[in-house]
Amino acid sequence: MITELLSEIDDSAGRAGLLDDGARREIRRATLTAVCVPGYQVPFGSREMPVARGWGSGGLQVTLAVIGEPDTVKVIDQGDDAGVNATNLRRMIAGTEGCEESTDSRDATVIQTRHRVPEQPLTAEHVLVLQVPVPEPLRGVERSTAECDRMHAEGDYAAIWVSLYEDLVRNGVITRSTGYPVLVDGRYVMATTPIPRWDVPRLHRSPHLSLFGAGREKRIYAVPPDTDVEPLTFDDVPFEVEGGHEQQCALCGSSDTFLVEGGGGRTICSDTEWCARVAEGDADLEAHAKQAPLHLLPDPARRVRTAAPVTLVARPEPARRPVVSAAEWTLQVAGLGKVHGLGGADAVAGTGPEHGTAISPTTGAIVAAWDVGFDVAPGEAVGLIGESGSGKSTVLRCLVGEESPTAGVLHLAAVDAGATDLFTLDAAARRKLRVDVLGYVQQDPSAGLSLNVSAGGNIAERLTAAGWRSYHAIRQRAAELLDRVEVPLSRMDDPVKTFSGGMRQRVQIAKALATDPALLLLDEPTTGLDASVAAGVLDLLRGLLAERDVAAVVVSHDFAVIETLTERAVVMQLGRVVEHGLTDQLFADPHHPYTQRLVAAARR
Amino acid sequence: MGYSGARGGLEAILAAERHVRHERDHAPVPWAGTEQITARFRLAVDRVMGEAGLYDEPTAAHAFRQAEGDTLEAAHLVRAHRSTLPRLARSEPVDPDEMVVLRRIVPAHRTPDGPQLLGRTSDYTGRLLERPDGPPSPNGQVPAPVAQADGERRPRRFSAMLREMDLLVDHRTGADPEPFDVTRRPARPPAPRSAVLASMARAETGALVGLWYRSILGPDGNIHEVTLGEVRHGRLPLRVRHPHTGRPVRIGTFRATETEALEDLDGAEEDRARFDLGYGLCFGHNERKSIAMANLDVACRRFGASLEQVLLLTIDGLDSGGFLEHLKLPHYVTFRSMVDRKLAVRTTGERVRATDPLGRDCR
Amino acid sequence: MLRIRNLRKTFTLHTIDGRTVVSLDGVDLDVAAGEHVALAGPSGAGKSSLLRCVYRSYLPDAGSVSLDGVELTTLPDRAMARLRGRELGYVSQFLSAPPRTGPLEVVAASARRRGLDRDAAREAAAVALRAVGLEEALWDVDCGVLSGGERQRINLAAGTVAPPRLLLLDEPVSALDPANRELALSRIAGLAASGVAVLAVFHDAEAISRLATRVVELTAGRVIRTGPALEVAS
Amino acid sequence: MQPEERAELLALAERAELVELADRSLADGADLRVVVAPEVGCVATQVVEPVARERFLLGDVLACRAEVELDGVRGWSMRLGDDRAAVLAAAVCDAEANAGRPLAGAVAELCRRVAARSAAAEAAEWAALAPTVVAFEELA
Repeated sequence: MITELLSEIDDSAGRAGLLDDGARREIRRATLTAVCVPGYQVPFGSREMPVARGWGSGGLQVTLAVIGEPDTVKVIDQGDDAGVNATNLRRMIAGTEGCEESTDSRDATVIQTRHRVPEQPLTAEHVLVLQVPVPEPLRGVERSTAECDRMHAEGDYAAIWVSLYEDLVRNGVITRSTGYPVLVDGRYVMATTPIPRWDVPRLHRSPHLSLFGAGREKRIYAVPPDTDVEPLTFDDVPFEVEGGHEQQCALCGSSDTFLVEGGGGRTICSDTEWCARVAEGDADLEAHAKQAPLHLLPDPARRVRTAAPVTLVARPEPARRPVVSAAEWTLQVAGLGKVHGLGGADAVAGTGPEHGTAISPTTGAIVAAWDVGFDVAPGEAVGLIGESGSGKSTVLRCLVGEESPTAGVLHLAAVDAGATDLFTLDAAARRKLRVDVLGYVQQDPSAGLSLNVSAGGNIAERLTAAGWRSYHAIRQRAAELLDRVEVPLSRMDDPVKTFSGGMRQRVQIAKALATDPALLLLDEPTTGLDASVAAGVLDLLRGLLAERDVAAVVVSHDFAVIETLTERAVVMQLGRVVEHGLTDQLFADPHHPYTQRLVAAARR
Repeated sequence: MGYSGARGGLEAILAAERHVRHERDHAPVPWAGTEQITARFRLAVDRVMGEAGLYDEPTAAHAFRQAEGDTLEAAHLVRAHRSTLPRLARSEPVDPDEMVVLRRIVPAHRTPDGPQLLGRTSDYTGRLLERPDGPPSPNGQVPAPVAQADGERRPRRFSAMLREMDLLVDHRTGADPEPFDVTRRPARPPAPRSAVLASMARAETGALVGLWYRSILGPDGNIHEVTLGEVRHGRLPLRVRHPHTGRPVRIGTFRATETEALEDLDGAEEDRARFDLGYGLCFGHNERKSIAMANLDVACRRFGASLEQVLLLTIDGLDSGGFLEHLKLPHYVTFRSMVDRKLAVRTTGERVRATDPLGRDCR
Repeated sequence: MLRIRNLRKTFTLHTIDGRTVVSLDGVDLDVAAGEHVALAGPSGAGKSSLLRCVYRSYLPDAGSVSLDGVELTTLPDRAMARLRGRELGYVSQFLSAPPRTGPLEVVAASARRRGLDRDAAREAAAVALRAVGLEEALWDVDCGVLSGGERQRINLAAGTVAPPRLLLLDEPVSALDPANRELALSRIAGLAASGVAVLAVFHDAEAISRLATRVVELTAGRVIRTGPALEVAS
Repeated sequence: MQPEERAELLALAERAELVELADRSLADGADLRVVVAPEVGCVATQVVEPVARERFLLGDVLACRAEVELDGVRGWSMRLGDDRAAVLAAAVCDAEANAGRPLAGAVAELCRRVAARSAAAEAAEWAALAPTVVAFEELA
C-alpha cells in the first residue's frame, strides 16, 4: 500500500525544474535589485547548474528566474543560434520550463546570449540576458576584491581612468577590445561582458532590459530600459568600434553589422539569424541602419597624437586662492590623541615626557600622541619635529585620515567652512578629501605613487579622481607640474619605477599639488634621499610653498628641514607637545631640554 | 563552418551524448553497481561527497559512475542535483567531540588520552603494486569481540589537554554569530571565519593541497610546517528538531575527517608562550584535505586578507574547473575584436613601449 | 613706538648641567618713530641679544617689549610671524637666502610678506636693490655664488624693502667697501628720516656718529649710559 | 519509548521491514492523510568548531522526511538518504505507535530489533578496529 501511495503522490507532483523554488525567488529578488540600481553588481547565492560555471550558469539562472510558460526563448552564442553552447542551453531551458523556443528575435521574449547583442533592433518586449564570465571591470587594475568593492561604493574610478590614459600613451589607441567598461546611469562602472565594442552603443538608452548573470562570481547586474551607458573614454578621444568603412558580409552583403572571419579570407555576419533574414529579404534594414554604430568606426585622422610631446605654454601664474579673512586658519586640530591598545583615554595617565615612557603602566597601551593641537593659516607652513617615536608621524597620519584618533577634533576651512569635525567623517569621506583638499607627500615615494605607471599617469590619477576628462588637458597639466618640479618632460611617459629616488619624490610632490590643494602634508619629504638630492627637493618645496597660498604641515626629525620650510614649529616628545614657537626662536633659543638636544644634534 | 556552424549543432551534441552513453554503459565488462562503487572506491566516493558539499554515498557513487571516475565532474553532477532540492532543515549544532572514531592519530604526543588508533589505513604499508589474477579467496575470519570503552571510541581531544596546560591562544569569545552560508550567499572578503571554513570544507582537494604546499615553497609562501595535534576519521550524529516535541532527534550519522594543527607562533606581535590551533573538517575520509584545511585555517588567521581572498574565491573545483572549461567555448567574436585592436595599434604610428601593461583584461 | 621695560634674558644650558648664563639683566629702552638708536658696548654686553629678543628669535624670561602698544613677548606665534613680516625688518650680518634663488626673488619675497602683491613686490624689490647699488646684471644670479659684500647688500635690501616700521640692524655693513658702505648708510639714514624707527648695532663708531640720534651703552646686560651720539661715543 | 528515541530507531530501520509493517497497519482501512508528502532534500549541517567554539556550515546531508495523520494522530519520520518509501512507511509506523493502535507493540518490537542490530554492528566494528590500536610497550 505504501508503494501505491507513493506512486499516487508522484503522479500529482509538479514538474521538477533545474532550480528549487526558493532559489528561483532569491534570484528574482537579486535581479530586481539589479534593475533598481543600474550597473551595480548584486551578489546572489549562485546555484550550481547542470552546465559548467563559465558555460552560462549565471545567464541560465537569470533566465530561469525571469522566464515563464508564456515566454519564448532564444539562445545565441557568438551571435549564432546553432552554436553548441547555445543549443545545449536552449534545449535545457525549453525542456524544463515548458516555454516556447525560437531562433527569430522578433518572436522571442527572452534572449540569452554570449558575446553578442542581436542585430535585430530590440524592443521593450525583449529581455536580453547576457552570460558574464568576469563581471568585475576593475579586476584588471585592482587585484583585491575587497578594494574593488570599496572603489565601486565610493565611485572611486581613478585607477581605471589611469589605465586608459596609460594605454593611450603607450599604444596610441585604447586597446581594450571586448567587455569594454562603461559608466551606467552616471554612477557605476560596469563590464559589458565580452560583447564587442560594436555592441556597446546598443546598450545606451536601449528600449529593452539587459540582465547580466555571472554564475561563477555570483553577481547579477542590469541595464534597465532607457538608461545611459557611456563607454569610458576621454572627452577628446573618440570611442571606436571594430571594423572599417569598406567591410561587408560575404553572404548577405550587409555593411552595418558586426563581422567575423568566414573562412577563405571572407568576412560574414556573426549574427546568423540576421544574416539569413537579410538574404531572404525579411529584415527591416532601415531600422537596423539607424542603430548601427557606423559613426563610431575608427577614423585614424581623428585620433589624438597621444604621445606627442607636450609643448609648454608660458606657465601661468599659480592659481591664487582668495584668502578668506574670516578663516584665520586652513587647518585647526585640537586635543588630538591616539592610543594603540587597551584603555583609550584612561591609558594616558603615567605616560609622557615627565614619566619617560609612552607605554601605559596600567594597560600596556602605547600612547602615541596625546593632547596635540595647533593650527595652520593659508600660506603658512608649520613644522612638527621630534625623534622617531615622538608621535609626529602618528599626528600626520591622523590628519591624513590613515589612522583614526582616540581623541581630538580636526577642522579644515575648506570643508563646510570649518564647521565639521573631520574626525567624525567616515573613511570614504576622508579619502575624498585627499583628492582635492589635501595633498600628501610621504617619506617613501613608492607609497604615494604607482611605480608601474608613468610620471604623467601618476598625476593623471589625481586629476581623473577630481573629474578631469580631457586627455589633452590632463597631459598639459601634468607636463606643467612636472616641469615645475624639474622632471624632464622627456621622462613624462616613463614608468616611475625607472626613476631615481629624488626624481620619484619630485613626481610625488607634483602629484600632491595636481589639484591645487589648500593643505599640503609632508612626512619626512627628504629623509630617504641622498644629501645633495635632499637639498634640491627641499629647495623645490620651499619655492612651491612660497609661491602658493597653500597651508603646509611638515613632519621631520631634522631641524634643518623644519628650519628651511617653516616659520613655526611644534616640538614633540613621547607623544606630547613639549614646546612650540617661531622656528628660528626654537633653533636659536630652545627652552625645553629635549629641544636643546635636537638643536645640538642639528648643529653637529 | 566548423564546430559551431549554422546548422548541425544539436545533432552533433546528441551524437556525442549517445557515444558517451554507449561506451560507458555498454562496455563489454560487468556493470559496476552502486554498492560496488561505494564499497570498492570508498575514498573516491568520499571525495565526491566532500567537494560536492552533499553527503550521500549512493548519490556520489551514481555521479562517479556517470562521470567515468572524474571526481570533479562527479561533484558537479551532485551539486547540480542538489540545486533542485529543497532545504529541509538546518541541523542542531554538531559537537565534534561526539565523534565515534574509526581512526585517530595524535602525532604530537606519544601516549595521549585515548588510543592511537590506526584504523583503516595503508599509511604504513609499502606501496607495492598488487596484481591479483582474480578475486582474492574469501576470508572467513571474524574478529573476536572486544569490549569497548567510551574513552576509546570518543577519546578526549588532544587540544583539550593543551588548553588545560594554558598552552593555547584562546579564541573563544563566547559570541555565537550566525554561520555564513556559502551556498546561499556569495562569500567575499572580508568574510567571517565560518565562510572560510565552509569554503575549504567543500574545496577541491587538489586545490587545497596545492595551495598549502605553495605556501610552504612558493614565492609568496608565508606559512611553515605545523605540528599535527590530531587527525581523526569517524562518525558524527546528525540531529534535527522533532516537529512535535521540539527536542533534538538523531536522524542518522555521517562520516567526517577532522584535523587540529598546532602552530608554533613566531610573529613579532604574537604570543610566543602559546600555540595557535587550526581546524579542518570535511565530509568522508579525506585526510589530505582536512590537514591542508587546518593548516590554512591558522594561516588565514595569521596572514589575513590576501589569503582570505584566495581561500574564498579560488579553491572551489566547480569555479576553477568551470572557468577553465569555458575556454573551450567559441571565442571568435572576442578574438576578432582583439585582432581589430592589434591592427589599430599598428596604424597609429606612435612609438610602442615595451613596458608592463597596466591592467589586464579577462574575457 | 618701541618700548622695552625691564627686559631679562637668561639662557639655561640643559646640555651642560643646566648652567645659566645671564644675557640681559633688566633693560629699559624706548625708540620713537624716525629715531635711530644705536647700541654700544663691549662684545658679550647683550647688544645682539637685545635685538633678537625684540625680534623674538630669543624668548625673553621677563619684562616687556611692545610695539605701538602691542606686547610682543606674549603675542601668539602666528601673529608674531605675521607682524615680523609686515612691521619688522631684521638685518643680520649674513644673508640666509635659500639656495638657487636670485636677489630679486629674495627681496621680492620679503616685500610680499610686507603685504604687497606680486607685481608691486617686484617693483619695490627693484627700488631697494638699486638703492643699495646692486648691479641689475646680478638680480637673477643665484645668491649662493655672490660675494660677501653683495650678499650683505641683498640682505639689507630685503630688510628695508617696502619699509618696515621698525628696523633692527645687527652689523649690516661690516663687509662693504667704502663706496657701497656709503650707499647703505644713506639708505638707512633715509629710512629713519622717513619715520622708520631704527635699533642698530654697528661695529664702528663712525657709522654710529653719522646715523644715530641716540646711543645706548650696554655692559653685562645692563644699560649703563644713554645719551646723544657724540657724547656717548667719546 | 520517547518519540525521539522511536524516530531515531525508525530512521535506521530497513525499508522492507518498515513497508511491511506500515502495509499491515493500513490494512485495517484506517484513515490516512499525508500531511507532508515524502520529500527528498538537504539538511544543512552546522558544526561547532572547537577553536573559537563558533558554528560553521560543513555542508548538506541528503535526507528525506514525511508526515502523516493516521486516524487523526500524527506520525513523523526523517532519515538520511532519499528512500521515500521507507520514510513514508516509517511515518505511518510512528503514527501507529502514537495512536496506540493495534500494531503499536509491533512498532516497539521493530525498534528494539533495530537497536540491537545497531549495537551489534558497532561491537563488530570495534572488534575489527581494536587490533589497530598502537600498544606502546613501556620499557622499565
